[in-house]
Amino acid sequence: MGEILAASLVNGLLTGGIYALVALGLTLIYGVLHIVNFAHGSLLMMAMFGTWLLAAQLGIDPYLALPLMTAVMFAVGWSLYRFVIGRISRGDDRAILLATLGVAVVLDNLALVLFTGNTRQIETPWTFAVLEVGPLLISVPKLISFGVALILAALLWSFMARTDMGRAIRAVAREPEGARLMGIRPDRIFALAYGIGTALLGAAACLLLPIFYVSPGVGSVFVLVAFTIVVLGGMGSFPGALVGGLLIGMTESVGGLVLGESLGPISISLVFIATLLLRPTGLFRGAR
Amino acid sequence: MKRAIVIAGITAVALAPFAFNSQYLVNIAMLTALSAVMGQAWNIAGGFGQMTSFGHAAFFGVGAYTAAILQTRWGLSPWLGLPASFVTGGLLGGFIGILSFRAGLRGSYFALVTLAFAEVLRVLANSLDFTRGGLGINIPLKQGLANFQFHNRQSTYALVLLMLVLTTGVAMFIKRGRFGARLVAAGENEDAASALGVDLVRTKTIGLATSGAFTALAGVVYTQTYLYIDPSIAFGVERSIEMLLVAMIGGAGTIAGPILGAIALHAVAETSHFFIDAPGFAPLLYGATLLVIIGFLPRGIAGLGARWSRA
Amino acid sequence: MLEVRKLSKRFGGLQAVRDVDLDVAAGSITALIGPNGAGKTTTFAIIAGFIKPDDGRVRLAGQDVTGWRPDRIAAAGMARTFQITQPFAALTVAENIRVGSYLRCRSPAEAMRRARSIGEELGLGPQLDLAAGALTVAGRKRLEIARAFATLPKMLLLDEVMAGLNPTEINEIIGLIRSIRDRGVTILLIEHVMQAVAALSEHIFVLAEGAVIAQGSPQEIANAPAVIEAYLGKGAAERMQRHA
Amino acid sequence: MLEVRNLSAGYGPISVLEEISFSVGAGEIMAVLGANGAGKTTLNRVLSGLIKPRSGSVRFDDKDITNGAHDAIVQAGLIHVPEGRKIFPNLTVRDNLLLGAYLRGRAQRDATLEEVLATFPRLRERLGQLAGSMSGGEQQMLAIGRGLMAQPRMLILDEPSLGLSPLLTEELFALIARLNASGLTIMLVEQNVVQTLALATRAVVIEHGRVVLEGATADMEGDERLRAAYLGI
Repeated sequence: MGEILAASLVNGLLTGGIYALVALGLTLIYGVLHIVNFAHGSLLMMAMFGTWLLAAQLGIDPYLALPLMTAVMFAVGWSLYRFVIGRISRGDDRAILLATLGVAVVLDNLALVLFTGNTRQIETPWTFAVLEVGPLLISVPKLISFGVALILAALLWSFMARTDMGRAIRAVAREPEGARLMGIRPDRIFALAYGIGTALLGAAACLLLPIFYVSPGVGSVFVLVAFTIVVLGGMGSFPGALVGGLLIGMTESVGGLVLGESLGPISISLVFIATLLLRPTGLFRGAR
Repeated sequence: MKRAIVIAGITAVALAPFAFNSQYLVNIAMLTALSAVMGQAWNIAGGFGQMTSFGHAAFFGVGAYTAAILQTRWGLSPWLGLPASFVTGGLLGGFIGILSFRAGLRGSYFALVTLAFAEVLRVLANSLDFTRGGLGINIPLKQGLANFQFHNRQSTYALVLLMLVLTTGVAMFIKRGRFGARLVAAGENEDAASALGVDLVRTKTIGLATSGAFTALAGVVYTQTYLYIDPSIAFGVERSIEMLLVAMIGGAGTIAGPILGAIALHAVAETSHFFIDAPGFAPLLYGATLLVIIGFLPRGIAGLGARWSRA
Repeated sequence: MLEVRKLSKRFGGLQAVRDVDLDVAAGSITALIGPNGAGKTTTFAIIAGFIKPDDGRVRLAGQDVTGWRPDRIAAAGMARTFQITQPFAALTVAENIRVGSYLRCRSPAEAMRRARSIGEELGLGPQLDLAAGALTVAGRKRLEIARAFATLPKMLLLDEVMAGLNPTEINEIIGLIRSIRDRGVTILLIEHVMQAVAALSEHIFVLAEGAVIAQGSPQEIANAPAVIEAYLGKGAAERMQRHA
Repeated sequence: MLEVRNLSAGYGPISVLEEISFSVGAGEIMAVLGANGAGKTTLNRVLSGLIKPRSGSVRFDDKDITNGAHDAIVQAGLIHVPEGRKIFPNLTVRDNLLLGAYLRGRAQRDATLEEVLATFPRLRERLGQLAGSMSGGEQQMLAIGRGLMAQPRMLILDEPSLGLSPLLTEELFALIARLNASGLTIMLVEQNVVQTLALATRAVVIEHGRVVLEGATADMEGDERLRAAYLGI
């Protein structure tokens, strides 16, 4: 039992790395724009289909496609905010919420029209590769995705901490008027932040594809998980998203082990509801 | 005079399906009316009280399962399912409302928590023996009025129409009364409302419970019509989104909105087949319509109507 | 009517309100003034139940209402307006006022009758059936007062109801506040428009940096050195004296 | 250096400024006085391009900036240090200062930072600290320092003494005098009338969105109209 639990924890931790990446994008968008981005899962799904097309049609390995998909998804996110979400919502909270929901509905069903509801997978040479560490069998692609996710999180962190753009994003998040007085244009920063949040999904898609299937509904698998992480870690908190991602990865894995496959997913939703009701500021109150 | 014409028009549209020969068309009319019932129920919470729920499927599903379990497990008359579901839907609304509003959740946070509650119920329904898990529940075919199963769609349509009239009447009554005014005030501006003596938690919770109760009724009709219910049909996100779309596109907070929204949505669905006949195309258009409405017609189709009638 | 004792509130490092004592006599018009950031609005928010105090008590007509929810305080007979007007935009002007009337009246028709009559009385007659969002600033200020007045309060807290109005409008509002007082409602107001404060109030409390620094009649306040210093800066009173 | 002609502005149905005219000459300290709600902050927001005026014109350095975008105005060197400071509480002091030079490029940034830190030695001690955790006086220093990082040709200081103790206020006013002596044009918006009059060369007094008094500060002290504009009694 101890070994199974350990295996389950490790497995959950590794999956948690990708969750953290998805949640980092969501928390960035929330922290800066103060909007709950319901389109997040759908954008991830879109990126996964993009990666799948590259792999299945052109034979490009998902890991090699990572830089390309990240760039493409940045462009997608930036334009989406600039031309759709920002434009039609005019800063009204409920309108933004519904606009991101509308985008999600459009994207999910566009995928359904283009690709039908079938699930698709690709097989890379390392899909089933495992590494033996003591008594544990560790999936190589999960290990890779965990490592790359941490590297990307570190890159994002230093971008936010060290560059003028990163500083401007953090500044606009808390004090948009003060930022304007420095000559910063918040509307551009908003599109930039939405673009970066979406770009992370491009990377996450490439890391996910070797180990996960893709279908038009796959976004909803991740979206509630990502929201849970973001709420648990504290909306807008970077370390919160990272630690929350790992915690939720393990919670899900152990939940599945203890509660069984069909009841397991309830653990995520319960953590989510409990956090919202009992500690809506999350574990890392005020951290940023 | 103008009023008389409007009433005559509405009556004609509502009664037309009884003259249809095609069961296909009657079925569309029935589904449209059912969407309108759900939209109207969503509207009581999401429109009047601005509680933008993303998880109203929770109420629909609880209604559907209450009715299904009552008759398959305990052999009770499906007609009893209506009041029973009304109660369970209302209780669930009260439960979610008290928890959420005491914790001060609103806006996106409220949307998220409702979504999560629906998901919890879906997972539970999917894994408990009580609900027969992922297999879902089959209602034995036994047609007859006493059994709430009709062999022609006209009868179902008549029932749903009655339900729509009832829900709309209740919505109208609420909107015109003291409770509705305070619900609208709480939705518009919590501080101002509470300064005028509105108990926010109580008002919003009752609003959500009422909304949940009427949504649950739609779940019963669904079960009795299709004689089958499973966790994703009952609690899936698509169901929640459908109600929200109907109300938002038609015009949240107005009485005519959800009805107009349901008609618009089903008109789009039926005509879209002629262009691209693929699953997903109609909902794709719904999503696009929602974006257009938010961007250009924030008060929905009903808002457009109000503009015309003033012109 | 209103008795505030030792009221205190901290926000992080900032002592927003410190040991504030206020007494408002029944049937009076009392003003709370002070420079920007003095803690006036926070004091109001605590009295009306929107912020819980760290310390201190609030009594309304002898009843301890400290820490009550705003709606309970409204029901107990104290209504407030907001500095930034908050109309319910989806409702008409009359419907806005009716939300206030509903506190003491269950029947929609009767509540509407009362709301319209209060609206007429407070000079909103021609606008009663307009959308509340369409009102001018002066109209919105009147609506704020009308809505609060419709709850039939014993005591009314008015937060800067004259800000942004022109002198003619200010004079009208002064008359309106007096007429409300003459109907037996005790009034406490925060105001920056000093002419209005001097003209209206019988008693003035001056708040600076969260504490009451002076109180008295308008005449006493105008000549109190502490007040002149609070408004015009250190050494001002002395220099004024010298020039006079 | 700054020419304001017949400027009117407001929010929605509210009219705040009505036909305001005044000018600020190069190298002077111009005080803008007036009670709360007189329209001072709105004036600053129009000047720095945060809101658009209804009518009238603003010229800075003989260029029309009436409807200029806020970033273009910063680029031109008219820097507004706002009321309430509006520093970035979640950023370090250093990052706050660096953002002051957002439009100035990196070339001279380090040199400017050195100058600013020489002016505010206390900020140097706190470079790595989060700005939100500093005291009110230090935050005010930071707000001004951040404004200086933009290499201003003219600085608008909006209520810099708000919430400061008398001692800190005196320190602040001494600093403003030094900045002015080094050649910076300053428009000082203040409630602290007496000290402001002692510091500034000229002043305008605004009441209900209109200019009621303009002239040399020496003539204003003890003027009943000034007292009336503040106390109204």
